[in-house]
Amino acid sequence: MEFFLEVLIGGLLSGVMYALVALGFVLIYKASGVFNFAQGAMVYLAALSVVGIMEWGAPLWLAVILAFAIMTAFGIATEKFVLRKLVNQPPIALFMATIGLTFFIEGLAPMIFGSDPRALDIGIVDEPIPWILDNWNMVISKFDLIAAGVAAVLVTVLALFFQYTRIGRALRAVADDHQAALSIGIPLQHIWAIVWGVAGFVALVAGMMWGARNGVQFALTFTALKALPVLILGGFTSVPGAIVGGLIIGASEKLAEIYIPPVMQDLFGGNFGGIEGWFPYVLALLFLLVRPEGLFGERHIDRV
Amino acid sequence: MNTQAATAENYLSINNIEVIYDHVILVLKGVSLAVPKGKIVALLGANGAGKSTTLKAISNLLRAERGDVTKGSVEYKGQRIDQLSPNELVKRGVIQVMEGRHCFGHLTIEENLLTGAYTRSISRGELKDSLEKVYHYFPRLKTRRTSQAGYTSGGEQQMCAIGRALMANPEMVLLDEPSMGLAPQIVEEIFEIVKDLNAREQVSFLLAEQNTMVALRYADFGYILENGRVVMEGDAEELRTNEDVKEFYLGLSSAGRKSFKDVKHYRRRKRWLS
Amino acid sequence: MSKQIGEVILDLQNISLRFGGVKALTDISFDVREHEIRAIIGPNGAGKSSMLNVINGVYHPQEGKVFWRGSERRKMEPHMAAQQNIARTFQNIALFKGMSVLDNIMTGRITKMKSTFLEHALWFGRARQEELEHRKKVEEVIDFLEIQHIRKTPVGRLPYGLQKRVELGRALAAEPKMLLLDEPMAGMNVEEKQDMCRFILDVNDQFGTTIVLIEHDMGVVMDISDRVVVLDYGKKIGDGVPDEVKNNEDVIKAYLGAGH
Amino acid sequence: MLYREAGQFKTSYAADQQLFPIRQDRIGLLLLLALAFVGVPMFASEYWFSAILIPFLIFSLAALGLNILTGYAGQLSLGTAAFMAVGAYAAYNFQLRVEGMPILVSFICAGLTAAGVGILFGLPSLRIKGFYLAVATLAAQFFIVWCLTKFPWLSNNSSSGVISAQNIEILGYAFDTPRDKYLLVLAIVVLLALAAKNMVRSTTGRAWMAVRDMDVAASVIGIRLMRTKLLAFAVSSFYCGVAGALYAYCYLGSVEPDGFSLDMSFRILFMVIIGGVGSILGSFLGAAFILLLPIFLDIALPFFAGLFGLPFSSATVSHIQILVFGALIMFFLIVEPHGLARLWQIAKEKLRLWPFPH
Amino acid sequence: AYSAEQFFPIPSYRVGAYGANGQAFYGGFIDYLNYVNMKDKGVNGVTLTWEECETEYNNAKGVECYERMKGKAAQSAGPIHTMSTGISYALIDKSAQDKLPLAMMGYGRTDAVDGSVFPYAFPLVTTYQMQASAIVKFVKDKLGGSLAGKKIVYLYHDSAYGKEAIVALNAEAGLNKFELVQIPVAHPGNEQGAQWLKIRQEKPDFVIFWGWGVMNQTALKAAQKVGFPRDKMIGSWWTGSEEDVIPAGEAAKGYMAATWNVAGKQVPVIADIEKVVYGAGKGNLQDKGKIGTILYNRGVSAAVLSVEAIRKAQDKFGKGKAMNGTQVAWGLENLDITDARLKALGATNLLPTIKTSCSNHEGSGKVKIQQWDGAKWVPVSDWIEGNKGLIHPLFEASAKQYAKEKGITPRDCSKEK
Ligand SMILES: Nc1ncnc2c1ncn2[C@@H]1O[C@H](COP(=O)(O)OP(=O)(O)OP(=O)(O)O)[C@@H](O)[C@H]1O
Ligand SMILES: Nc1ncnc2c1ncn2[C@@H]1O[C@H](COP(=O)(O)OP(=O)(O)OP(=O)(O)O)[C@@H](O)[C@H]1O
Ligand SMILES: [Mg+2]
Ligand SMILES: [Mg+2]
Repeated sequence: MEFFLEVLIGGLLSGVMYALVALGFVLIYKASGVFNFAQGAMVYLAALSVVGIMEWGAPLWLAVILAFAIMTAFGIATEKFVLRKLVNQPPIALFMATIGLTFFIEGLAPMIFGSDPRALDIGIVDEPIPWILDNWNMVISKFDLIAAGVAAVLVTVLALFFQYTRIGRALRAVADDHQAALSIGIPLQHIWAIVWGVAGFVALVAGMMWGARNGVQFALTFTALKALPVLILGGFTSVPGAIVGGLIIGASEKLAEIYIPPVMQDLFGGNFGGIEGWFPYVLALLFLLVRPEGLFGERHIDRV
Repeated sequence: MNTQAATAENYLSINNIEVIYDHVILVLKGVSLAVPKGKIVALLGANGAGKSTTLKAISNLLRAERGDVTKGSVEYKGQRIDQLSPNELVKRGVIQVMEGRHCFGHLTIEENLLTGAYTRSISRGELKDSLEKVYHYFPRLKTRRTSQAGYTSGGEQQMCAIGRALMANPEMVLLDEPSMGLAPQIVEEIFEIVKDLNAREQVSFLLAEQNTMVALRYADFGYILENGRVVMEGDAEELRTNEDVKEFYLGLSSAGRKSFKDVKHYRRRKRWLS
Repeated sequence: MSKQIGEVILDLQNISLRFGGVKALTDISFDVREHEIRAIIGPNGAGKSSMLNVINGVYHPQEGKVFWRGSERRKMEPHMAAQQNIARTFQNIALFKGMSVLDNIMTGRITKMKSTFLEHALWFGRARQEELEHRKKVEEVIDFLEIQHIRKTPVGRLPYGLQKRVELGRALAAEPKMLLLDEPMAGMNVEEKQDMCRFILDVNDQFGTTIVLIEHDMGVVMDISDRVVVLDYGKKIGDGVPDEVKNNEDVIKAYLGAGH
Repeated sequence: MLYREAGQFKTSYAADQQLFPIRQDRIGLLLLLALAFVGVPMFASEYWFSAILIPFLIFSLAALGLNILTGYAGQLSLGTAAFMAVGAYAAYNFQLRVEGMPILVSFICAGLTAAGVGILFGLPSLRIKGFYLAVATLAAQFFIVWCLTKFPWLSNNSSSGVISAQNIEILGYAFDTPRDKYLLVLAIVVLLALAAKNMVRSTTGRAWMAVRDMDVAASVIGIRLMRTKLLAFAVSSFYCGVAGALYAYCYLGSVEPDGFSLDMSFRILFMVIIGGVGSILGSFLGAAFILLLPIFLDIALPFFAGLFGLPFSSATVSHIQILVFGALIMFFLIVEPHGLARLWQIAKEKLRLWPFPH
Repeated sequence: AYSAEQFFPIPSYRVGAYGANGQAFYGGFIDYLNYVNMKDKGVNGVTLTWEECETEYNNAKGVECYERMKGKAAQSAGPIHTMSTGISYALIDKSAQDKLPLAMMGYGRTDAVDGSVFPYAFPLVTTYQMQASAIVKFVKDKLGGSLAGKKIVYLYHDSAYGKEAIVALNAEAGLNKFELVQIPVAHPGNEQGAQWLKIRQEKPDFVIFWGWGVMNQTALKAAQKVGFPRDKMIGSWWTGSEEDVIPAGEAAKGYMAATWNVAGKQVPVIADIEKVVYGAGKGNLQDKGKIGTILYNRGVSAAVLSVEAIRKAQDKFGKGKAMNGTQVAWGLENLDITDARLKALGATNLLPTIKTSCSNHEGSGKVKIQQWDGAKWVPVSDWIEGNKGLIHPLFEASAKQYAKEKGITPRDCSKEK
């Protein structure tokens, strides 16, 4: 039982880390109806900028600010040179463009900042909190708790932003119909630039947390793979969905990794571990069969 | 045939524009027209004549459909506007209601209307007033205010699209087939609204309309477009009494309105098309 | 007029349809006779399109019964309507945007084709023969609607009015027994409406197709329909021959307005 | 007026429904086929066969498969490589376990196996749409690859899950040189491409496209969504399965489950999108583009760097290569979001008018 | 003027998830070739030349690179190092057909140790299985000479690579009577929460760890998170480079890993390369800091063996001539690198001694265990050889099965000389 709880809590806390990445996807999907494949690469770029700039001698706070500037500039450039020219095109074309962007970043970022894996020290150690360990015999690290706090703040702010601001509403309009949004004077250009900027910021946060946790390196781009099932489970368009989805995926994947392989081993023989690669996807898939738009996603409207 | 040129101050004028879609499909072959301040101008013509294209060329929405204005210019209040973004245009008071409704399906009717006011920086109170004004014009929308637009009926969506444009407090509205799919009563109402805004707030209108009868009744001036060219233009009154217009666009023959049941299956060539 | 209005083929009894709190249809009954042109009119949002959706199985009413040729129809899927020879056009054009006019109309005949995908892959025997046969039929429809010149054009590029016509073509290609038309003339000028009326009347006349028509142009409705049903806020407020309906007080108040 | 159709009148529907109604296209294609079957084998070097032509054909086939599903039936899938893996492993097992099964039959069975798996993973598409479905197909991608590594029986108990393709022999003739393999692959790909073209221009294809463009309307006119979508999944997976078998047998020779990675699925998706969604020709153009561009950059960049005496290290060159690749993808999308096939079509339309502007 | 040239096709990778590893390895490899050219004017006057081709660690690209360079390699070819199991698998048949030597140092198809079936493939120095066996031997020493009743967790990348060692570990478990708990980690391995909680619950005496790329750092961090002591973890040689531990920061301190080449610039040849090659501004690395790292030195060690094979071949087939693939393969098959030879090369302790033969393409099977002290790798053992008697028969059986599947008639090694 104790072990079960420990796994559950550990899972929930890793789920928070997934949610951090998923948030970036949600932002851009909401603003343009496009699945931004480059989000993982942006996480990489952001984290790499921080360590890269620190290597040039800047202190952490300055590096973070500069990295934020880089991400913003990057967002604006993306809008100006790519997205603007693809307004009103089929979503798959935009999707593809974000893949192109992914390659672009994957080539550019290490060229500037070097491709060696590096450590990122943000001053929070990832060790069990002794008090909890002693009293409850459970490993929970301060780092994870802080990550959860950060995620909670981000989610709240973004959710409020979408629900209650003019821009939030405009974003949802843009996602529905680019051309109509243009026609009533929504400045698509600015909005996209802003959203990509914000997505860059979210990527920066995610990049720093993940970077501090696993080191800053190319593999940060793979964090996207962890975020996708979270995204479908929560619903592409929902900010709170990202966090709820993250928690569900995180917890169930960890529990599954512990409890399913032994069962399968009894059935088939052999070692069936390592199911974390597909389990979240299958879970999300099963879930979708019940709710095709995810937990909090917007229903697909087809009316004739 | 250039009869209008020197009337009132030309608010909006299009000079000899040519539009090509997809780099190869030539749609407008030199269209010129003008909308004087505070007037209602109707743009008539058969399917595919290029009405919608003309309107989109003005509001700069063509690029999103991979169309390009390759020749000519568009001026508004004496300034060229062909390079302005739609957002700039709306800020200057030029707004288009697109053909085919284009409501934001996932937003509620009210949210749709609110997005219409995006370009205006106004207080909550003013926003509310604008909203009320639209609801006043379209009471039906008020009853459906919390429904997602995607689930409302065709006519409700049409009202929503028009109402949304009105929320921007425009000076110049480009209306593309406003009457499409609306009940006759509402059609009349919409044109009354147009008249009303025109009279009270000096809003100018350029409307592409298939319902020629109504359009010419409310408009001050009309252009007839065929195959990407202006083939006829004149005061609404004048057009309404023109024999050709009567026959081809109003469905009236010398013997008055013919029943739809009795029209014969033949077509006379329009003289001006050869 | 040579046509003979026949038996009731479609009978709707006490249909009610709700979407959450929205009552789209409330306790509506009416019937359609064979070979007639039956118009449905009513203000916007009255529930006309929903009615058509009930008829061909896109919506499932919470209450009420539908009788098709005398027997009660249980819950049905949209594709079954097509098999029962009910074809339809849509208010918001629902053409297949990426396909040419010809292909769009060919899809209308899909229920009539029997060959399998393997035969298609080999382009052999029945597949090939069918393709030619149906192409001939489709060309007849194309000729009928006078859209020969745009045969190979992708429908997305067509102006609105022509798209409407193509959609009619797609429905006609199915050689339906019953044709449901949802505002087929919206966005057309008088001349085009005349053409459209001509097509509808011809179909009705030549093939005896029963037609259910939603239209806001009263001129058209009053001129060509045999019977008209009027809906308002999901309720039926009138039903009868055009002249009767035209003079019905409720109808005038709710829909026609004083102008008519 | 180089590309002129004027004067080519069709007097029968049969003539109008030919594969390539326009004479220039027909002649062009025949020339191309002649070149591929006769010209290339005479002149191409081994490098061209085994590093360019064979993978080009195989990836074209896979892209074609995906294009049927995504481009024609509108179901976005990110699991293509997994279906290829199914094909590869199925072919291997049929050869291994069924004594004397002709290799071509194994390939077909491999395709059928993949089709079965495809149908299974296609089932959710009845309810799930768009990007949701795309992400759901990732489940197939990861799950299948995992299964292949976890059930040793599938790889004949090889400790690492790697399988080595058996030798290819058809009617006593051993296909062991790159040229032989090229011809074999070419023949299969041409046949399957032809079949695909036939399918998409007939009822099957129209039903797919109808479902893609608007499924509610499609069902109202009598198309059974379930059957149509599942058929698309099956046919698409069949193509991918055969491609996978060819990948193992005619290209790499030995494959491991992890080789059929998500990366590969994406690469095939790029081919489809860059080439042209919903275009048979596009699948080939896309495959050529995505496959050849990096090779070209790999050769060209160091060359140019050398030309201008730029002091690029090998790492920098590699990075620039990826960067340029990404930039070019975006560039082509901006120029033509509907892909190379559309670009080609527009070029043809221009040629038709040429030298007059309109 | 004409002079003989020995060509090296180098399918390398410097971008992507493993790009950092590739940069160090191939940097070292090319630096050594350059060094030989600059210092000795090549091998007996034969200049070493090479061409690189980016594979991105991708099998298909690797094949393309191979095919592209193979034309040039037909005349003369140094051993091909792909540093990728996947690519080497894809090339194994092709290279045999083209008669080009394929080196797989510490990766690739391990049953190629049996040269009778794989005449052109060389899993040089040591293999995963021998390494696993050696690690078990080391752990056994650490735990006081007996493993009976102990528990060892094998935490591995769930791929062909990670699974290779399982047979060997199972065999060892049977022999030494310890309990082996296998815990796979799904690719890419950036999430190991569940695995480490499980390890915490299992309370093993040691964790043997087979990771690659990001999985390594993550494991170290996750171990820290659950409080598992790092000095009870031993990694394989692909989990024991600077690239693997530096990103984990403090968490990596005390962690041990196997290697067949030591790190550091104290190895004479490494120091000399820095002086000669980088002194002349001809170094391959952008970042000189990598000189002397594990992977850099590994690249040098690979180059040393390659050059030695060519030298050996020249001894037999003609000094001062470029060697073709078959000749180099013969050289690789007849390597005899003694301590003295290592010393002469300045490579003392860079590599273990190696003696290959037709039936043994591995030639050594020895590893050293090193420990990360927070700043550098420190060797903590001598060369340890795996249990050859236990492991090599496994290779032979596997190779036999392969030969059967492929219809290969094995060479008779007893007739080779
Ligand atoms: N996106 C497009 N791509 C290619 N051709 C187009 C496109 N949009 C419109 N066209 C073509 O341009 C011509 C004019 O179309 P437009 O929509 O302007 O006509 P319209 O007068 O508004 O017709 P309707 O009354 O039917 O709306 C038509 O022939 C149409 O085929
Ligand atoms: N799927 C749905 N979900 C929710 N509400 C719906 C749905 N379909 C229709 N409605 C509502 O039911 C009512 C009737 O809609 P319907 O489309 O039938 O109207 P209509 O008579 O066709 O109007 P119009 O003439 O404007 O097309 C409308 O208020 C509409 O908002
Ligand atoms: Mg129009
Ligand atoms: Mg309706």
